Amino acid sequence: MEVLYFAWVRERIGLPRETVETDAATVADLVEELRAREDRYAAAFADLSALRVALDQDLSDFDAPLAGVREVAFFPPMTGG
Amino acid sequence: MEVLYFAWVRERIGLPRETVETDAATVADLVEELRAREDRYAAAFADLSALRVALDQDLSDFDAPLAGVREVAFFPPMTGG
Amino acid sequence: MRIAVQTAAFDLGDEANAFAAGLDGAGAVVTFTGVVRDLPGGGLQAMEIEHYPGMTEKAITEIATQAATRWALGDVLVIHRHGRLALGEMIMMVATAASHRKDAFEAAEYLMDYLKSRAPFWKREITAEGADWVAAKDADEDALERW
Amino acid sequence: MRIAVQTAAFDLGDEANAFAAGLDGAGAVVTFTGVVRDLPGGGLQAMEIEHYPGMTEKAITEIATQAATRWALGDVLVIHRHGRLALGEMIMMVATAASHRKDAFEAAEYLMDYLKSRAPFWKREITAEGADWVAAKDADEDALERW
Repeated sequence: MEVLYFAWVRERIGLPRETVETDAATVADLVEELRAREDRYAAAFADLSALRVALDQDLSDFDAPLAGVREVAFFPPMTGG
Repeated sequence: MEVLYFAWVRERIGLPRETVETDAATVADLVEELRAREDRYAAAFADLSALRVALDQDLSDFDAPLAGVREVAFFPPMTGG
Repeated sequence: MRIAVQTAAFDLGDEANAFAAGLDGAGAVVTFTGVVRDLPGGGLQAMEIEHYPGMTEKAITEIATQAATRWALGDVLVIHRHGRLALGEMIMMVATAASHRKDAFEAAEYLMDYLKSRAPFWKREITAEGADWVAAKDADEDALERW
Repeated sequence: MRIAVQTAAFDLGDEANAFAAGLDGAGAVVTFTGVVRDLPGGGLQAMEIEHYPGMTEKAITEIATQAATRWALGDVLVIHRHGRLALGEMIMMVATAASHRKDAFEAAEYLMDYLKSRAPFWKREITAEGADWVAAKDADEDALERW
């Protein structure tokens, strides 16, 4: 599964994207696995209310299932326009 | 006093403007005087709810006094923009 | 603030660029342009716009000044043509600039609502059958009540 | 409908004219342009905009399609830049065309409200002190509730 990071999430983790091997059933499960890896992940995912998630380039929720998903992206609330 | 007519008011009366000698106290009094002149005036002023009036180039009302006014204009509701 | 009442055509692109180039610190620019469109059933040959010289400029200046009082605007532009216009020609435009998009949008809508019903212009539609004065719409008068 | 996500600058005047020239029967054209403005206290050197290639185009297409479903629109244009922008540069623009001004205005405001909070762009302000990610405003999230 491809995992992408944008804006300060990317900066805190220090990577724009990575391939992750996981059996996580939901986004929240994946976040738990990532948090447990290293402090920089724990820091990036410290406050989920400050984060948004997209599954295969559609905005989604942290309790959404990951079955069939190829690309997960984490980022702060968007500031376009 | 200069009296101006626009759009279909001008067409019905057949004049864009004229100088009127009057002692009318209010716009409504002036309208009564004009109505009494000829059929074309009576036709133009048949329905005051379909007309607007400006005094010295400011929108006003039919019961407004004419004291000190130099220019009165009658026209239908505006359709700009 | 620039207000122009004219028979000549204007170039939307040139006007929009000149307006935006003159801004200092405004983050949001809104333009509205009105175009002569055909009648629902077709057949419009031209639109003729009569106006009240003198009062027109005065009324538009008052409307624009009112908008600049109600919203924090960097600048305001109003161009309105009169005379004979062909199908597809631009009738008028407004532009507003503000720090925030909400102010720029609301001020532009306010300008349009008041220009429709409070600036002394009268439109006439020319078809093969003749010329018809455009009737004011109740909806346009009602639109003023939101402000 | 045209959607462009690009680093290159665009010309507001050229885009507005091209948009208006392509219309058939629309009487009302609204444009919104966002410009890089200084910080309240000054000192902004540049604005950097990061985006999510692929999702950006998809999200904007969905937003524009939604607008075209809700309002009777003749056409829609969205241009949004990313990368590094200097003070005063144009960040993005939308244009809408409709038979009636209310539709054109509402659709443009809808596009802006959704582009602000639902298109994957992130702005960073560069000053002499460093770079700060722009925080999303509650007001921008709240703005979606009117639709």
